[in-house]
Amino acid sequence: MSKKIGDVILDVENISLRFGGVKALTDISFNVREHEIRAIIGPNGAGKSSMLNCINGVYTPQEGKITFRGKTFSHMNSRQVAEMGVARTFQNLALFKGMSVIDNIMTGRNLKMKTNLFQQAIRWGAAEREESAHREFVEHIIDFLEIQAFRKTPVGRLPYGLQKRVDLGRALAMEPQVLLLDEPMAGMNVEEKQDMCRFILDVNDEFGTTIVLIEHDMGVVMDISDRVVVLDYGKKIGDGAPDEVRANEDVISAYLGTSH
Amino acid sequence: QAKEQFFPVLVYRTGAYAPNGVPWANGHVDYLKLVNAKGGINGVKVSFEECETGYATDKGVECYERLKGKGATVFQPLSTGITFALTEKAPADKIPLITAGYGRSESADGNVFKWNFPLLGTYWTAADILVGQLAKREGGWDKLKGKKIALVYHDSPYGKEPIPLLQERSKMHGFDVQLLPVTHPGVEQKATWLQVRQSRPDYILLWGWGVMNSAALKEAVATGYPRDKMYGVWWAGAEPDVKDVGEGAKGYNAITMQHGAEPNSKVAQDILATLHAKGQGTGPKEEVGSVLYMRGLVHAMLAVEGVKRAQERFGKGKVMTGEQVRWGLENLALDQKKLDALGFAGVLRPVSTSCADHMGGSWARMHQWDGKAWKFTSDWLQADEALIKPMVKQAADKYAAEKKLSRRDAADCGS
Amino acid sequence: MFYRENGQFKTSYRSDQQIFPILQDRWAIGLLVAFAAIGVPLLASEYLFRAVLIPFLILSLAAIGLNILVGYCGQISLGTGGFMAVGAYAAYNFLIRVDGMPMLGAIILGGVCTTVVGVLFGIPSLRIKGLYLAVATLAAQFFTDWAFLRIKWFTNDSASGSVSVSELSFFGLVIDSPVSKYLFCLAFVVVCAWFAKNLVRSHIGREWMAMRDMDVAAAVIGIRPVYAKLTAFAVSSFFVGMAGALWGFVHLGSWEPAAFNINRSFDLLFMVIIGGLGSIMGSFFGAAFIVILPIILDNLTVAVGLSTATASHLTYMIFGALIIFFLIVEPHGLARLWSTAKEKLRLWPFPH
Amino acid sequence: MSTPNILLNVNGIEVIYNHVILVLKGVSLQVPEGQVVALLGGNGAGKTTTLRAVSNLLAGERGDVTKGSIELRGERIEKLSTSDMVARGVVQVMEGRHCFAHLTIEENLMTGAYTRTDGKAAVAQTLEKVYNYFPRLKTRRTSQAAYTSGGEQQMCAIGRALMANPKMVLLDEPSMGLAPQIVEEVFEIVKDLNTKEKVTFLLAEQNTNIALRYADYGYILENGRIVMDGAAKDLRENEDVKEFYLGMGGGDRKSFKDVKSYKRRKRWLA
Amino acid sequence: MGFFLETLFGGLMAGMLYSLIALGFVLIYKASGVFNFAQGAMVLFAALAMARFAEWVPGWIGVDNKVVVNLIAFGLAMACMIALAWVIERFVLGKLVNQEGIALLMATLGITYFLDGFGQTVFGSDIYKIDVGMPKDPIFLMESTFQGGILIGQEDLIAAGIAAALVVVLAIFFQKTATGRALRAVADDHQAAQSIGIPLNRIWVIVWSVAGFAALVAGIIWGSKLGVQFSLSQVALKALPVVILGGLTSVPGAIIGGLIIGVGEKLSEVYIGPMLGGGIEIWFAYVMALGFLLFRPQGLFGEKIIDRV
Ligand SMILES: Nc1ncnc2c1ncn2[C@@H]1O[C@H](COP(=O)(O)OP(=O)(O)OP(=O)(O)O)[C@@H](O)[C@H]1O
Ligand SMILES: Nc1ncnc2c1ncn2[C@@H]1O[C@H](COP(=O)(O)OP(=O)(O)OP(=O)(O)O)[C@@H](O)[C@H]1O
Ligand SMILES: [Mg+2]
Ligand SMILES: [Mg+2]
Repeated sequence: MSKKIGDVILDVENISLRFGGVKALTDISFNVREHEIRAIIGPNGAGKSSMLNCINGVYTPQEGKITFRGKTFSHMNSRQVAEMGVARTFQNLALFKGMSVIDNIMTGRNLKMKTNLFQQAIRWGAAEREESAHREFVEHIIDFLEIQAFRKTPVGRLPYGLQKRVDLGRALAMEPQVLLLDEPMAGMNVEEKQDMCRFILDVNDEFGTTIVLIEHDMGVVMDISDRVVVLDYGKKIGDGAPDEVRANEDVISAYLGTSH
Repeated sequence: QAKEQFFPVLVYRTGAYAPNGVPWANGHVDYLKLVNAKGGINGVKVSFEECETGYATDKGVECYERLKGKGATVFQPLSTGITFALTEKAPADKIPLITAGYGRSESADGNVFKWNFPLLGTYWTAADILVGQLAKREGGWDKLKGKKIALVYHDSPYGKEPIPLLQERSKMHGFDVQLLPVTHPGVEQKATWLQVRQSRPDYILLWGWGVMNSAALKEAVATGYPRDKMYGVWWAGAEPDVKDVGEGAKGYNAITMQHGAEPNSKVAQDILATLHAKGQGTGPKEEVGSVLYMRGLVHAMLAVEGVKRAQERFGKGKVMTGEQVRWGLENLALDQKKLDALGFAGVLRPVSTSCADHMGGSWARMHQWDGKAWKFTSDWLQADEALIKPMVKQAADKYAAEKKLSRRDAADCGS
Repeated sequence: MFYRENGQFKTSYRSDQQIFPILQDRWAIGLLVAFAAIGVPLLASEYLFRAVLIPFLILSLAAIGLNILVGYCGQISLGTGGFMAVGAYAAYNFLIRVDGMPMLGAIILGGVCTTVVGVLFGIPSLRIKGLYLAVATLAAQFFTDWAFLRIKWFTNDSASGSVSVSELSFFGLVIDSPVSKYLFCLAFVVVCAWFAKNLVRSHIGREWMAMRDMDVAAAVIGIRPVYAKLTAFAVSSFFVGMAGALWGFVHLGSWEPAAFNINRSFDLLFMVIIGGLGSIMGSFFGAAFIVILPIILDNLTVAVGLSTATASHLTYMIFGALIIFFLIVEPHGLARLWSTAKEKLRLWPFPH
Repeated sequence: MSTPNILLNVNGIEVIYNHVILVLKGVSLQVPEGQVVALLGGNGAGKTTTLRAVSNLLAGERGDVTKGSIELRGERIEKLSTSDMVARGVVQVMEGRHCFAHLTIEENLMTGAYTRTDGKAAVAQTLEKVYNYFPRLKTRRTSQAAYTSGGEQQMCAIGRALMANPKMVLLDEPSMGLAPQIVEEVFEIVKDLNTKEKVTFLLAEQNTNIALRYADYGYILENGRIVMDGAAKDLRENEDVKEFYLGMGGGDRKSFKDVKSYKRRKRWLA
Repeated sequence: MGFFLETLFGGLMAGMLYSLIALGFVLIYKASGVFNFAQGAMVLFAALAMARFAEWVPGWIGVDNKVVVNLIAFGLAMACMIALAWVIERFVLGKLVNQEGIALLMATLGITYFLDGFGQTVFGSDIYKIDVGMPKDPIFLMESTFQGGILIGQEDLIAAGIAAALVVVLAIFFQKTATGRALRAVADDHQAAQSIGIPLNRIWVIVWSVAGFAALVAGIIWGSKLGVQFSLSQVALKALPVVILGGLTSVPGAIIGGLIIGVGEKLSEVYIGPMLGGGIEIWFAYVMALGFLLFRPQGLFGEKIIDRV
């Protein structure tokens, strides 16, 4: 099935981010088109995660601006970004450890839940209906990610790989337009990576969700992404289709090494 | 039930106030043992049980409920906070409360506070006598004009009790009252004493409890405030308050609740002979006769005498109920002869209560710490009834109004 | 009877979202409440009511409130005693100053006032976290201790600063006997516990837990820290405030600020942690543990014939040791211990 | 070649978390001295748990070894503490980095040498060695660990373990979050230490491909049981392993784009 | 002016005394991530041990020389504190490795209860004296400049000196030595520290012993000021705002925090107190700490609280 890649939905222009003396990002620009899978790669400490953090308002870049669906901002708080339909997963798991899988994913629906405190306290009528409706949606995600068996387990007790799935589930629950994934496949074996790729492709296909993906597994990146940005020491050293990037000398020397 | 009159003993032998609570408890218990050793109350044996309150209100309430169930007929809460809470409960349970030398001052009005007995004196009488002493030292009430008296007090209902009276007196005689609260537990009083150094009051009244007293005296030493210008209430005038200040506290004065340290009194000697000699004493021998020990003992005696008086009316040799004990306490008539017979010669003055007067007398003396022991420095003193009576009545009326109570009528008084 | 969930299939999310999804649990709780409402009044003695059951119920309510803040939202508070005092004094003022104010109304309004104060003291939590916040909440404790002693208006100008209430009534029923007091508290607490349970399993509850577990991630999925934290402070204070009012009105009848001193705050924290952070049921366990254990120990040690002093020192030691013991056995509290036991029972007799 | 000494012998261990959750159901494995042994298996198979059991880090997770025995050079070690294990030369690199957040990278590395008694100079030498292995760490040496990137933290964790001059390293998912050439480097380091300094490795790895390339022997763990074991090169040729762990069912590597899930999955939007 | 200066000095001295107790908190927190509410109880316990041993020792060994007796008592009290540290590690902390901060905090409250009961059982619950020859008399400065001069307690001065010395030593220990580094590592992550072979049990015994030493010093100074009695454990409450203001993880912060709190609370009580009816210093100290925290949530010198995704 062919994807209809659309217009630019997210445009990052001249972003620079510093922490004291550390230049995490220097003058980075790139864009993301609707429905595409956009990969960001680069060596450790290149600034990939920082880039995502800038996009969804966790960090405030010193320079540059970000345009999302025609709206330009240099800083927004995380909630505003979330309201605009951007969700993300985290590199170092940021799940709610004490909560069950269901509850974790349900938090992803929070923006969509409207009942007030009093209705919730009484939990009759509206609150109950709302809860059930969202629960149903969440159960679909759980089925989809195949974590049914763990739905009531506190996530802290799950093995790492499953936690990654729950993280994805929580992001999916937001029904995002843009999904930022930070190394979703770290710590998985090939079979599991295949599954994960399947999930990502499915989301992308069927919802048309735009995906920004950070990943170190070149096999995955090359196979599923439409375009790739390469960062190194906070600078952009390559941008283009996977094959172009793979052929780029800078990228080879900085990141891929000779073995690939 | 066996023929025993049960006395609950609410004590605190642990925690912040243990150094003060322990001798009190020992004296109290020793006296009850002494009563038994002498054959009980007209043949009725005395039984008792201690309950540790730790000076905490909720534990006090628990103790009260527990010991009430065991047949208690009179309680002595030994804490202002517990007194307040029990004041609400006692009428329903028909158990009288003795709060000798503490509790709410207005509860001296038996017409409103039917079940409370602040025997021997309240904080208002204490404050009044103390101010009187200052007047005397200055050479008359009129000499107090323009003087400055600081009240260094425990920041709690206990510490605040004397304030209305002091303010009343200051209006009458034109002296200044400076209020210096010290937050519980009072281990750090530098700010207070800086203020003392700044305003240099002529006298300091110390209304502390526990460590606060000795800390205050030490700060007085450190700031050079003359100890002989400091006057403590009777809860700030015992051995634990000065013991480890030692020489530093020399000259410090305090009012007594009639008795002071009375190791030579007959009752103390009795206890030594009857109990301690046989190894049945409660605390260490040396403690017998110390100020707080004597206080515990006197308190026990009051309760026992209440029962004894009740027996006179309801039947000698019988176990009294709470209501009967209440009557006994309300009709106490401890004249000097009776007191002397009990071994309190020179320790106490007569106590006689009535329906209207639940205090039964407000005698007090002054004593002074000479560096090693407390020594009496005055003869018997008394508060000015004319001043205090109306204040008590007014406060009691306010309480009654709040509670929607009416004053007791003559019939009720007679019952 | 076997404790099994085999064969109980949930056919709707609604039924899976019940408070107690397992049938046996529902029965057990139903029976327990029924017993508490009918059986206990027939069996218990006055002492049990006044010294054990009533304080237990009221403190359970306060513990639920605190648990919402600490266990669910992760904001440690050492100022709970102070908030209880606010509830008690506010309710007192409503009762005496507003003509015809019913007791129930005063108690609820006391809770409302506490909510306001709680939110005020909660504002620093937006910036200060963890133990720093915990210590900082002592400001609330000491400030209220001071305010209710110093500001005469709160105590209706009582000379000593202590206040009292009398003639409690509830829709015309006079509440003075131990049984009626107990039933009143029971009803109050059951209703509040039900509200609390509903809240913590709704989306607001999940917001609180999300703040507790990982606040940055929570912000990224669109949870507003300000709203989540302040609602937790508000709801928590509301319950705590009402518990304070009940403590003053029903349990003590007359009180001074010392009735709500810092030890009360610590006790409540104990209850919440021993009972189980993030568990409504645990709040009850914790309250029972902290209220009843010292009483039992006191009685035991005295019964053994130790002197009061030794007995109470021993009580302290055993109490401290037991707290440590339970923390070691199960740092997540009695509630977790209970659910582990249930899990074992479910698997019994085949382990694992 | 004579069979090498068995350094570590895990014998039918069972591990239970929290008194109820049975995770390992009788795992046995041997690690011969001077070899690299890989422990493979999917998420939740129990790899981490096995390593924790060996290094005695279970207690902090409320886990218990309830059956079986673990021997190091013939000595039972279940009762020892983790620091005893380190003293015997066995160090674990924990999954998920676990750097000391407030310490700088260099301080992190230095704490790794806490148990060393061979003097400052030797420690400095090892530090230099670690910096040589991971030049990236040298540039970030003064940053607090919490503020370094995920990969840098991973390097820090590995480097820290090496600072102890271990005889045996338990590596838990060393490749996670590392850029490909660093992964390669890490395994080169493993090989280097293994051949030059005779360090024994037991590594839990998801990246089966690379693990089997560098390991001498492999165990495959599923659901708390060892389901297969064998020399690394044999495993690499095994058809099942190829299909499930190397993603090469039917010969060639399949594109991630094309893998159809063979497990029938319900479409979540249906 | 003279009075202002005197208040200021008074505040500084009081602050140093708080620092002494705050130090115990910081030590333990920095080295094990445990917020030790039992610090107050430890101060009391140490002081009780010191006071009672000083009372008993002459009877045991027949020596009456004050210096000798005090030294022996000090040694014995220190031995008690080390034993206590060992017991705490063995039976409490050792079993709570890797648990959340709040569980550890509660455990220390459990220790508080235990210690309170135990201390009073063994050593009694009366008031006892510690006499290490601290001068009690005030000295007056600048009597020529200000009427009445500026009063300073000699005892306070000595205490302040001791506190300052302790702080310097401990600060160096933490920043400059390998053990200090290991301690900080333990505070960050128990499990990781274990994994690289830091022997938690030994470390904890050491740290709690050092904290016990700090408690003993504090206990002696406060005890000779106040008399040794139960209320001594309450001074910990006065040290808490100091700890958070200075930063839970900073040894020098304990001193600076102490000075700020000390001065702030005395000035407020003396100058603002009378307007509000007095007794404000305790909550004022907390409010002041709160105010500072709003600007620096980790306290003035504390390590930044890290939350990173
Ligand atoms: N602390 C814990 N408490 C309870 N259960 C746990 C705990 N740690 C792990 N488990 C359970 O033990 C099982 C094995 O987990 P383990 O972490 O050993 O897997 P793993 O093979 O390392 O997986 P991964 O590759 O994802 O890291 C999992 O089902 C997990 O849920
Ligand atoms: N909050 C921060 N404070 C200080 N430095 C930071 C902060 N966040 C990131 N950095 C630094 O910025 C650089 C980029 O970090 P980032 O996490 O974006 O790398 P990355 O590309 O995601 O690397 P990896 O692949 O290892 O995850 C790193 O050197 C890191 O140390
Ligand atoms: Mg990253
Ligand atoms: Mg693992």
